[in-house]
Amino acid sequence: MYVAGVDVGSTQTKAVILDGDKKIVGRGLTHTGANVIAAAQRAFDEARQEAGVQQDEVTYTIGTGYGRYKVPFGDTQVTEISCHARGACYLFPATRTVLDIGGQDTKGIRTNELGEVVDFVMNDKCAAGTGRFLAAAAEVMGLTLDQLGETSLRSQKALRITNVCTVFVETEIMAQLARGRSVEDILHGVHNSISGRSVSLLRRVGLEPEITMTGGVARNVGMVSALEERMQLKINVSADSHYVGALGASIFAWEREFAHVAAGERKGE
Amino acid sequence: MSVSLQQHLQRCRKVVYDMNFTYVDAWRQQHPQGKVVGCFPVYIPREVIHAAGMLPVGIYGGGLEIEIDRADARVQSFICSISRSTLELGMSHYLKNFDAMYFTSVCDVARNLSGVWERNFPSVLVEYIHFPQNMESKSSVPYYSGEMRGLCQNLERIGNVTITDEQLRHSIQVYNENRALHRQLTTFKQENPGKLDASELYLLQRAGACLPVEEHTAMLREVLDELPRREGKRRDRIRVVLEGAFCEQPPLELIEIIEEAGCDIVASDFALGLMWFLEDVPVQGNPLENLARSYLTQSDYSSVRHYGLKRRDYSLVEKVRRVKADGVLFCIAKFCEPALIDYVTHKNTLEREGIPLVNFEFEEKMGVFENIRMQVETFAESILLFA
Amino acid sequence: MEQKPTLKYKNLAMNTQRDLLATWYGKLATAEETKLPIAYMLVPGSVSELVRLMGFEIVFPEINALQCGMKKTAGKMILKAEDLGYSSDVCGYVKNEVGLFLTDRESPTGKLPAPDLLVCNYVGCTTFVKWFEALASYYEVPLFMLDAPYIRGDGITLHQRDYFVQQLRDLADLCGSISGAKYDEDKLKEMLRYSKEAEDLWVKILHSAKHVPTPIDSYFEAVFFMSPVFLMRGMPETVEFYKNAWLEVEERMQLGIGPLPEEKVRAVIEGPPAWPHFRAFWDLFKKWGVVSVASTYSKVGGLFDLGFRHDPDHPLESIAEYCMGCYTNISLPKRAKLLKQYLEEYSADCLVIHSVKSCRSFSMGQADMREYFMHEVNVPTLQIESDLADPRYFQRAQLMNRIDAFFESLEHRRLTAV
Amino acid sequence: MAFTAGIDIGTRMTKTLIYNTDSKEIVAAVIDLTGHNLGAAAQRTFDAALAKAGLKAADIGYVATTGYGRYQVEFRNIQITEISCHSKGALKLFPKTQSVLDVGAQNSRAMRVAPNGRVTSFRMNEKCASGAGRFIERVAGALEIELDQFGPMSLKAANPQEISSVCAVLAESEVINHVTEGQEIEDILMGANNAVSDRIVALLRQVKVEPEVTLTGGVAKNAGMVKALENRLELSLNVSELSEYAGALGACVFASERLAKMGQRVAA
Repeated sequence: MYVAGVDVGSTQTKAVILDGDKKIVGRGLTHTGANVIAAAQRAFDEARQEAGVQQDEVTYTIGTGYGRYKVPFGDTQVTEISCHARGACYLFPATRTVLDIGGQDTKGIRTNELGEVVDFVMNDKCAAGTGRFLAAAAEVMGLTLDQLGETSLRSQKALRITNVCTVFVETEIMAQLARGRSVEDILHGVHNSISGRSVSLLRRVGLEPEITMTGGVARNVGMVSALEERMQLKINVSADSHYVGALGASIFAWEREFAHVAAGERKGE
Repeated sequence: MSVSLQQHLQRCRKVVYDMNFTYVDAWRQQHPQGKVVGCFPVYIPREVIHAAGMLPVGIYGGGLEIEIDRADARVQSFICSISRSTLELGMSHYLKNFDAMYFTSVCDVARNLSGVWERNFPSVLVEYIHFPQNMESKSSVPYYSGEMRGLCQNLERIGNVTITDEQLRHSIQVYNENRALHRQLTTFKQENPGKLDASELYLLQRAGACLPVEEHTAMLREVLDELPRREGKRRDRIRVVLEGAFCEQPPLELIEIIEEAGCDIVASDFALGLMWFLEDVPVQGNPLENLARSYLTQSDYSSVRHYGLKRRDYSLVEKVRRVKADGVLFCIAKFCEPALIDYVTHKNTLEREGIPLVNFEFEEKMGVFENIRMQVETFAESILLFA
Repeated sequence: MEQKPTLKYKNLAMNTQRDLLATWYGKLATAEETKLPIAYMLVPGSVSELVRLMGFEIVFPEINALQCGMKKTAGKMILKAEDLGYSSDVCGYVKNEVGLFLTDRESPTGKLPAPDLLVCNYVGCTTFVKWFEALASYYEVPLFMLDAPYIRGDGITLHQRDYFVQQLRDLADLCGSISGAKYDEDKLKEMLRYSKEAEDLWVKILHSAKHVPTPIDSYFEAVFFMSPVFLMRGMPETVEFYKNAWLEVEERMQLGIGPLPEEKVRAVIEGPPAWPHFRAFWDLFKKWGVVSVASTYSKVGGLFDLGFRHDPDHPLESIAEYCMGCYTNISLPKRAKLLKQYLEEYSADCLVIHSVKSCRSFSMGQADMREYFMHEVNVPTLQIESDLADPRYFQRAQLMNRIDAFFESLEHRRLTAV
Repeated sequence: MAFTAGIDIGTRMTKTLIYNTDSKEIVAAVIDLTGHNLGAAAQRTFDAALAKAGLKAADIGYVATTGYGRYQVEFRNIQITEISCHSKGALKLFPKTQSVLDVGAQNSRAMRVAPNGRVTSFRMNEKCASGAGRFIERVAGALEIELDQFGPMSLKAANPQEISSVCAVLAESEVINHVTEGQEIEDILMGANNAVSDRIVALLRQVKVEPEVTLTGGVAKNAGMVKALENRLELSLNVSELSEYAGALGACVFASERLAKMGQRVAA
């Protein structure tokens, strides 16, 4: 028997399949695009293929993310805040603080030893400091998201980026480019700006180590470095960081399906 | 030998943007028993602090000089920058040498910031001055002098001093002199826009928020002495009144850009509280009542106090006519509700009077000015190119 | 199937309040014909007894905004005001009223009369002052500035009270000069007796929420209970209303029923509601079985539950103390203390802070409050954002995400704690 | 024969026009991507326009630059803001113009103009830039629609979805939420057009709309947007094939006026 978690995010949809031993056996990742239901199915199918599992062998599925109610084969839904906390604690059991820089929301989460959410905060109304900020920067500089981190690390000196608005930061970057500033230094500034806002968010939940970063932006080495520098703390990053939301959802699914096991395990801990 | 104008300007630039407040430390060394009082804009009756032998220091946020690290968590994104960066100054210990913080009834943000301050900095004396908004009641003078008496008592307590009426009268005298020089400098700019850039005038005046008043007065005297001999620049520019920057302060670069873009700023409300009174405060008689009465009857019009008998949109029109301005620039701090609400009343009246205007918003932390430059240039072009 | 008990007084308060308001709006709609003098006034720090005594009927622009919000016309009014030049960052209540001015005051509650007098106060916020100054420039009628010193620390000092009382006398004179009415202190005392009686009953209703389950929702449902004591004090009808309202509350309490089928979470809520999406906003909480047992918004018209009553023996002095003691006129540390008291007295599980962009008098400092309650008082605290008037700032998906996550984790921790 | 040039260096595209001041006709028009080097873009399009017109740089009597990169052109005689130039250009295209709407990638602007081209009042979006064409590009990106299909597809909407946020980024989230709710793509596209036109019309109302209204800038090519704007304003908009060049055209006209003035001065 298998369980699955599907995280339908604003830009990407991720799926994770766990086996009865709570081991990850399959992962799927796809662009969300215009058809959310299809995207959920696509990510799920990709994960099933990796796991070599038929659809009917997956007995419980939980949807998370903004499109959590649109997972047609999902049994229930959990918010991504709970899922990121649970997933992060699965990957790094000593996690007490989780940072997820998502497309439209940045989340700071404090968890306890059970992987439960004790406190969380998200960016306020204004989308300043979210992953979209990075995307805007990448776009105006003609880079792909994957190139951002490495490029910024080549900078010697960060330029100060003063604009917090994702829309107007494009104008600021253009002005800086027009003044002949290097792409590297501008990007370094962009990363500093987001890390500043993220750390401020984390302070609100307490910033207790260990800190685990989840979501796609965790793969951005420039971002991780800017954050570590500001916090003066090491950050946990996993190769599966991208999948943490889906992973958390799959763990909730696993607990529903194998509740008695979970209860026993919790007592044992 | 007196210090040259250039040196004065350099010094002003240094103190105005010194967020480590080294000048405060220097004053403290000379006055080991002295206390330092932070004054959040717009206006504070500094005479009271001065009479206690203390140093009032204007706190106008952190501008471009500091990074926001902790205060973001306490101040939502739809609230003005100056409140956020001022809180950051506190939370990141830039204000460790301040014994008291004064806030006033200028707006809801300032009012509540006083409460945030109380909770976060319990060892600091936090004052909130509720200025009378009823400008006509016969109870307003007794009320406000009563409030100031309370301020005196608290200062006496933390400084272990007594504030006599004589000291208060002396302080009123000292500040009268200072404000008179502020007015002279402003008039000089109006009459000789090419001899003094708005950014220079700004630095000279705003340094008054930092330096001991006697020192600032001496400096303004020297400057006023030297200015007439300065070489003037002839420039084809329009004359504007700038309105809306009385609390949060724009980056100096923005003031420069406005002039570069074709406008001589011949009147502004930058750091308005430092000048505040239109005439001298009477020295003879009950000093607190004199200060109170002056507040009610002869303070400059401002979005942060109720206007009383004369609406401030009419005062603005008068000012435009008096300084022979071609138009008005509304340069309003983002999220500053008092200025944003007044803007429309002003605009309606200016349009009725046929006075051109343009408006844009600024933030203390802004690094790109392309959009503002374009708007100011367009405004200047619409008057100059079609003259 | 379980038999539902029949309620004798079901919706009595809501319906009677609606009737009371309808009568009032009817009076307003004909005010111009009947030459009834009209004063515009604000809810916190309302001196309605005095101004009604002096021959005026009252329009409350905040209530106009609330009504336009709930009836979905505020968005349009706000855009009208923005066309005139008001920034998107200016308070939605202000813009709604300017919009009404620009559209000849056709409101969902009927035609509203223009003012003959604007009675501004500084109890709620500075924005009140700016708002009424703007109205004065549009209507060109006298503006009376009733200034209330902000109360910190130990409370109201004598010179503050004297300042206020003198202004009340000046106001009475001004009113009289417009309406021709005479200041009759005996009549005022009689009105204040009604005020006090209504306040007593209102507080009894508020305190009923200490019961488990609470018979009323003190935030979402309070809107059906609070208008008379905020808008129509000093009248026998208002006392009558609260007697009826109490019957409904008492009945619910006796039958052990509350606003929701099941009370799962008891919350104290700080900040005004999102009027333009009131039902949708409430639904986000209902889904999790959340009831509000106490709220600050239901106190903006007076902190009567803390013991204050209008005092017929000291009419002007007690009006002064009422005004200066309103929730929005007390310092943040005092507000936090009050919330803490509510959390304890009403056995609440959590604090919800609804931060509205329009109202900085409420929202500035709320993030610091969250810090205090979360980390010093150790109460689970949720902070969310939208607006009280501007429909554009209500992002359902974002709100739902935060609300779901908060109550989901609260519920989960409860389960694992057992 | 006298020629002038108008160069409009925008954040996205750079446009150069060469103008014959005697015949009052455009003799060459070139548009190209701006890229990072603003000065180079101006030079490139200027050279290309000269080549098209069969002229040499020396034949151009006066060069006026406008747009974001107006200061970055060494060989300019004057720089004038795009607000002034779009107004002037719109008047040249439609002489009865009283109001101008210029919707660019980053910024939208609304102007009221006097018959001589003087801008008497103007507003631009300063925050939450959902009034800008960039938002449309983003929505197109999120929904995987080619930009030139945006207009035609949106016109097929039966039930346009509401997008209420004032912030472009949050509005984009709303678009995604509509997608997740399974709404029709056409309806979402029209919703986006409506949202943007709401903001633009708000700018225009602030300067007080007076017909005729001329639309300039790249967004004029989006037929759905034009329709949405017309519905809101309850009037038909002036749209020209040269709408995109209005800034450069205005610069040419200003340049011609300055050149004439210089001639007068010399003659005197």
